[in-house]
Amino acid sequence: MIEITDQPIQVQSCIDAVQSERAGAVDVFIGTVRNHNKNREVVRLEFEAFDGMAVRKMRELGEEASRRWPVEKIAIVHRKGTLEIGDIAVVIAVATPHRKDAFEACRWVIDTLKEVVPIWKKEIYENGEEWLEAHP
Amino acid sequence: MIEITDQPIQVQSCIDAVQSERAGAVDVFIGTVRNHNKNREVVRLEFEAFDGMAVRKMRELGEEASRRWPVEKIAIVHRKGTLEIGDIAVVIAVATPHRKDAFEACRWVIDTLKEVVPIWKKEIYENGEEWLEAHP
Amino acid sequence: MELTIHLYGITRDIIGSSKKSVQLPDGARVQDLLEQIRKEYPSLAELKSLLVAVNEEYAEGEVVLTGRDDVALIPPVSGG
Amino acid sequence: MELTIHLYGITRDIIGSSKKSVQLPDGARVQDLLEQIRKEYPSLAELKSLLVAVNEEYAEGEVVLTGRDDVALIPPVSGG
Repeated sequence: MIEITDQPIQVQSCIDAVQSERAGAVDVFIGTVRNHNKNREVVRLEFEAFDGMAVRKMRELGEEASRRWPVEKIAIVHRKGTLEIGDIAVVIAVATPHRKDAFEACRWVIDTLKEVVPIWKKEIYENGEEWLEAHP
Repeated sequence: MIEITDQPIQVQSCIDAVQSERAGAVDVFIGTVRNHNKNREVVRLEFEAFDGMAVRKMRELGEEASRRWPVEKIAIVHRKGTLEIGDIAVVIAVATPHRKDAFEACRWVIDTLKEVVPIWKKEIYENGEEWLEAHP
Repeated sequence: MELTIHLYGITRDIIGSSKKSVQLPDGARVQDLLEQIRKEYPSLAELKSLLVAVNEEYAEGEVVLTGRDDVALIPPVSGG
Repeated sequence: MELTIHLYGITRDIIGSSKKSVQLPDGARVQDLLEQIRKEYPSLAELKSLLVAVNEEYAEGEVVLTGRDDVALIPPVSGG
């Protein structure tokens, strides 16, 4: 399950998607919209994606994770559009036989997703807005 | 949310319990019953708990995790009784402002839970059964 | 004094009951309890470890027991 | 040749549109495209990085472009 969606992400669907009788461990990472960042109060977020390439890159992440760790199943779902405080921006669920691999693979996927997947986040403040990471 | 239960664990309830506007990351560990262990086919599991002490120890784990990492909220729920293949044995959900802490705290809690919380797992095979970890 | 020991997991299987009454001299310590019960059930020695919980907390061997204590044997745990 | 460049995030804001037509000599490479577009929009130089995707894959500066390529500017990503 590799998706970009403009609808609210259902965590349970991601977990269901990685259900496997051979897995003893599932690690799920949920990235949510915080009400502050670097001491500025955040009103909402806007995510924009280069859909085709983003899904392609997310699929590559899933494949690479499965090469590095004994992954039974993996789900990577990213939201786009306008998100309010508390909304879920991304969910990654990784099922493996043993827990160490689930933790490591899940963390690698979210770390790498943030580096390579063409998705952009704009923070909206009371008075202003900013594309994150854009400037040095 | 710190609980021992003889009912199926609802992952969504654990996630809801750690919802926080100040958290940008939730890491959720789900331990499930695998269909095999050490090359033996597992038919089902039975978990037994020293309920009072187990909940007490789980609460201590939550408190210690919150001292070591900037935990906003934490949920630790363990099932007891008879579990079939695929059933959820334990869920740990940790909400923190940033993802590194969520991963580290969640992993520390499950690792430590397995060492100190008085819960015992018996694997049932086609022909036989065994209390895990009992013998050297 | 008479203590009721609570038993779980494999120690319940070995001893054949979820509770057991033990007679101990007044002032007996955790290690005295362990010694006495191991003598009665030698296969407890085959366990990877055997701890004692007093009032829902792990107790060292030197802890002195009283008749009001809630005491349990804790074989190797395997939750999660 | 004429290329249509797709724009996202802050580069869309800087250039003021989600698509832009660019005239390039035949045989032009990714680095030629970058050079030309940076000349026209100097504030692109303020970005932490600016990559080019050709047919949905990151492309090095030496990659030669053709009129059929799907080309996009990729400013610093910030998903997750």
